[in-house]
Amino acid sequence: MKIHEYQAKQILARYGVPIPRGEAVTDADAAAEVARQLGSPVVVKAQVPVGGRGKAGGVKLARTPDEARAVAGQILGMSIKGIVVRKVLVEEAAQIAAEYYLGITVDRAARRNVVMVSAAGGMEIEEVAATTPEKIARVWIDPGIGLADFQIRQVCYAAGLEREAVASATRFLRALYDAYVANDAGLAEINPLVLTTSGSLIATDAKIDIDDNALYRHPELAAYKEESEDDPVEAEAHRRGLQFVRLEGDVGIIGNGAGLVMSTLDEVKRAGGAPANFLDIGGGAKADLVANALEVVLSNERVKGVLFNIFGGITRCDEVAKGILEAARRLSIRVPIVVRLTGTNEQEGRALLQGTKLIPAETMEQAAARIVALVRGGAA
Amino acid sequence: MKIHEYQAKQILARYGVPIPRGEAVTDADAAAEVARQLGSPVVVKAQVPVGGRGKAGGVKLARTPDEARAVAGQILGMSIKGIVVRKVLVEEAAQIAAEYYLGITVDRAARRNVVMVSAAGGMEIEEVAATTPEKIARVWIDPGIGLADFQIRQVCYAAGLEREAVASATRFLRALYDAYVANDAGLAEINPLVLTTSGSLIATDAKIDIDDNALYRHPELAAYKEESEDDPVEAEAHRRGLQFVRLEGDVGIIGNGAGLVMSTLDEVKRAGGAPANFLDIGGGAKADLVANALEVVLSNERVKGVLFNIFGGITRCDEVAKGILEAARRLSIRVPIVVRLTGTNEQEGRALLQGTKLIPAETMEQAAARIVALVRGGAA
Amino acid sequence: MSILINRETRVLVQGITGREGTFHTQQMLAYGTRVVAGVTPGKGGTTTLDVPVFDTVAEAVRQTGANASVIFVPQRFAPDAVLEALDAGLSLCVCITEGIPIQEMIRVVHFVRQSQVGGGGMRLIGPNCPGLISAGECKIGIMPGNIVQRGRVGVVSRSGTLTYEIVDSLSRAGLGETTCIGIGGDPILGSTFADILPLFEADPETEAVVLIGEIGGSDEEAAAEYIPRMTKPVIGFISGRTAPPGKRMGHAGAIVSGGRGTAQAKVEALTNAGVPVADTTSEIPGLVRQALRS
Amino acid sequence: MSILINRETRVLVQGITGREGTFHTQQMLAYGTRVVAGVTPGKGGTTTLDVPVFDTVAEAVRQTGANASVIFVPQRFAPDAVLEALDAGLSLCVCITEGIPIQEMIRVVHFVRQSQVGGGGMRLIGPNCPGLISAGECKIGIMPGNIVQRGRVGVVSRSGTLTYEIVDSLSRAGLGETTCIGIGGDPILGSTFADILPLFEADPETEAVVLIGEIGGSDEEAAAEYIPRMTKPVIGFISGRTAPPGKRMGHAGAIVSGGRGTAQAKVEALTNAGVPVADTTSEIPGLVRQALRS
Repeated sequence: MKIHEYQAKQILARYGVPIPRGEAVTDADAAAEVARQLGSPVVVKAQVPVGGRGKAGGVKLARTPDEARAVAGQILGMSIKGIVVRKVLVEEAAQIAAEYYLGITVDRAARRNVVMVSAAGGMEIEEVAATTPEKIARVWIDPGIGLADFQIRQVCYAAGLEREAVASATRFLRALYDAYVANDAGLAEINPLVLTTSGSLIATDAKIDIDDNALYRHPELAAYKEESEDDPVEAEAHRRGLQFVRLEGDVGIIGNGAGLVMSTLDEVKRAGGAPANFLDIGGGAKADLVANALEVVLSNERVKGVLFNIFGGITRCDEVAKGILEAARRLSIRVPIVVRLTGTNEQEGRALLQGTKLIPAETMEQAAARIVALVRGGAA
Repeated sequence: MKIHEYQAKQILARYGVPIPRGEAVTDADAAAEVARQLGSPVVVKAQVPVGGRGKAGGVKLARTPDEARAVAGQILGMSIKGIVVRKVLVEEAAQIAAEYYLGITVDRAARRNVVMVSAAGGMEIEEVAATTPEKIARVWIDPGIGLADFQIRQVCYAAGLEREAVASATRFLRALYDAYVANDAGLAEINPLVLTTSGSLIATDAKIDIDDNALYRHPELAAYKEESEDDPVEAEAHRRGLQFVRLEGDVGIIGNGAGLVMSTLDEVKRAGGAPANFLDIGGGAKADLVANALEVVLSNERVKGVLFNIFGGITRCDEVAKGILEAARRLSIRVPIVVRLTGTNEQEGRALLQGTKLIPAETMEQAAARIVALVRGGAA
Repeated sequence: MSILINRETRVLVQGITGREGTFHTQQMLAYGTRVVAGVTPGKGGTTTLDVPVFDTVAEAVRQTGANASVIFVPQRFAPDAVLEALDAGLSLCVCITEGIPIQEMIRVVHFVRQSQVGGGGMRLIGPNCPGLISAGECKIGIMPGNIVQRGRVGVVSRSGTLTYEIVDSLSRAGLGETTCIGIGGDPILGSTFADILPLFEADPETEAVVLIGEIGGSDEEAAAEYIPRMTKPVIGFISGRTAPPGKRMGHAGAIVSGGRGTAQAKVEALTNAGVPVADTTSEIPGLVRQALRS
Repeated sequence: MSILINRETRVLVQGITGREGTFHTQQMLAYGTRVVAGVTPGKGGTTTLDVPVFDTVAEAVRQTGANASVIFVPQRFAPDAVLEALDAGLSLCVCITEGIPIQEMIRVVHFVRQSQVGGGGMRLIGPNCPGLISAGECKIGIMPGNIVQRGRVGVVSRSGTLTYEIVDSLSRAGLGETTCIGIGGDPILGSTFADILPLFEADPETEAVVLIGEIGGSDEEAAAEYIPRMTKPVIGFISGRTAPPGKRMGHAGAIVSGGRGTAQAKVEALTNAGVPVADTTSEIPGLVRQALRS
């Protein structure tokens, strides 16, 4: 789960990370009021859980409350990578002497959490990683020991931070790690960590991703989750227990198992089609869930055809067939649906679909070719 | 550091361990008032950080507030193993169906914490350990993993607790472990853990020892420490940074290094004497500390003679000599003092003592023989 | 022959009395698997499908000599279940449970792999995996047994149903399998491709290996470093070739992955290691046959 | 010969700029120890007693090839200092610091010993110990160097000054020492008697070993199990024979110790293992001489 910058900062502040004074607001007047209260130049920042908002014009400096009102007015309502900005964070602007990078995430290959520090923080950190990786110091955390103090010192010295900044950077990193662990984050990042002209350190941007699988033990983060769902269709799918990702094409795809669905996407693309979504109904789905899945896919108006690809293991093909028929009863379906059922109870499943408008297919390849032809042809 | 039962219960309650309702009081009327508020039969228990108080008459049942006043009056002021009872805990009496034992401590040989559970709890648990050790189930805690849930189940099932008690016993044990770890305990024990006739579990006695070396990171426990020091001489010695244990004899003993002091005790005993204390001035002691040490030892009126045994390494013999002379100036010393100085700066040290009433000795054995003869003889 | 499990494997089911646990125990028994014990705390002393149930894994092992376990307990109890299997001295644990927090698995996998230092210890398959089948001998997990035919090919996969699809096609093509393993779809796994390939390399009956990867992580790239040392042919497939790069992972993710993890990078790594990579699943049996001929 | 340290040992001082660290670095240098580096975070780039100081142990090792460290940092930083030494790949770490919480040492010693699984790793001496001296070659820690004379006896002890007392008497008796080690007085130690005795057994120059124990714990009892397998004589001494049983430790302590830990139990265990146990320190040189004659 991605959360907004201001939410990440709320979490970090609880663990003792110094953040700029400020507030997130939803309208321009409130932005001006925050700027007035702060009594200093402010930065107004679009709250969207995607990168590149700076380049998209979503981050602006304002010297006065009036300027703050004006830039907040520009940013609120703008669309960044397809996401409409509904909130801006208005906060005190920092006097920057140096920008550092602090990050903690999972290194899958090492099977450990990795801590990264660089003296070359700021927007170009990925560029730094690609061209001069030695400028990013790393330490890997032993899962039994946890992050040891000496490792924090090691990585801060190795990153070449200004010597006078090391002591407070180590406190920052400890707080960041505590926040990372306590909130089951998969990523916690401060970029930039600003060394101000007065010699103190402050987190002017922050990013935390929470492990969805761990949300059950963080009920206090549920409110963040709500706000992080920007796509109403995705939100609805997740509520119904479906793995769903919206894509750009027009062929709706439903299958059981992530790998199988991804392969189905690949086949549709090979056949010249463009998938409209990824939807995995998981293992052992009952008719009801299948019907829900079809309903979600069809709620996307771009969809011109749907492909079901089911390999029955725990999932029974007859349950899937029943689900499709149930959905067909509930909705008026005006697009072609190709159904490939194989595995557990495939005979029963196919029998149920006989005599309906649903189009059977034998293999994944045939099914993909068929739905693409139908969508291209424009008719079932 | 040993703390009182009621203090241990305060700690445990913070970690979710159910304890009987009650309060610690310092006079009989207050005891009656607590009993009245509880409105049920109560147990009145002497708060002394030593075992065997039950047999000593320090634990009594009272059915009414008047009875509570009466027994509290008997218990307050009584002496248990040399410690005067200043507080009693008055708490609701439990209806006992079964008594269990839960304990966590350090197993030095295994270099791990060990969790112990027995269905044969109560006062005779050490008897059980000696005669039927298989009745005490144990699991050792991997320092990297911590106490795993399965281990709690394992030890509870292995101990043969009533099946219906296992689920809540596991919660008890988790809470006990959390309290143990979070407070740097060396021992945390619930004995008995009472299964009441109504089927619930409650900790009717509790014991926690805190690692003195870890007190620096538990400032909230400082108040407990004050109350745990029953011997004013020991308390004074500890305040002055001296390792001190009061013993029963009349030969005061001061040395540097625990092993050397223990050996000096052994030698005095072999020579027919009886040590009055163990006092280790540690490494590198300055004159001031040495003077303090002598002062503390002499504050014990039983002391009829003092033996200094110093092997100079970091500790310099001349510093020790200066300290003894300083103390001699401050106090009027009326008992013989035998001084054995060897190692770093021994010449300088011995020179300083020449011409004083202090009695030099060459070896530890000679020093021990000399002081014992002097104390026995009754004169220097 | 086969790898990891065979006719002699004595299987214990952790969470045997749950809905999933009972259903799949039935399926495993029907396949001929020797399910010798179940564990559900508080249900010790009962039986499920005539299998004796114990309160703890340690007790079950003591009483039945179980040496492998399969875990069907819910998300929040699964990490502890793996540690319990480890503590009880089992040599194999298959964790079917999905949705375990990644930080839990980092810890658990660390301790499991620590047990393997210097040989011995426990091997963990999963979590979030379908389990494994040694054709005609033993099935642990949830793979449908009917698609597996005794044969010459070892299959190792990060997917579930996609594996069934491919195994089915191998069986229909008359190639058949030795052992089919789903190592799981999570970011942190007990066993990786690089852990399983040497077992197939050492198995006399396995003549070729099909490796089914997908986007994300770098397990396929790590496997590609080992494959050139193998004497047996490996045929690859990577799903997710057309998946969009996904929403942004933050800088840290990009720094750590350093360009690995895309389908393209994986196909390239495998191709450089001499592995024929199929474009579609239907090509796989043909590529296997071809590799076996040469 | 000697054990653990010799002329070649390259010593790093953790906490070199502190009062104790600087004082004992001077003493070690005076003894001829090759102190090649010091570490104090924030003081990297400076020197102390002409020894270069680094911010981290890893950097110090990289620059100077140090292979052993001695720790003089305060109580609350010492556990981390040991882990830093471990991480930097040192083969020996001597922790002088006293007063470390026992729960910290349980963790630290666990990880240190884990590094030794399968050979290699780091050996920890201490904490709360005086360190060690290989006579005439190298001194690490705070033992007074002047009492040690090159000779035939290995000394291993849980005490500090009591060790000096005994070493001094061995030197005066003309027996002399190979290596003298104080393993420390804390309940949880990096190395125990049973860890050190095999090193003396393997050292060609050591002809006898003096083991100086004290009440508490069961390290002496554990040593007594190993000693019968040694070819060299061991002479024992136990201090605290007349110590009172101490204030009550609670039931748990009594259950765990199970009667071990008293001076009587230790003397008995050693005696049963064929070890002559001295009644007073002054008897020790005689017993050693006797053992060497027979």
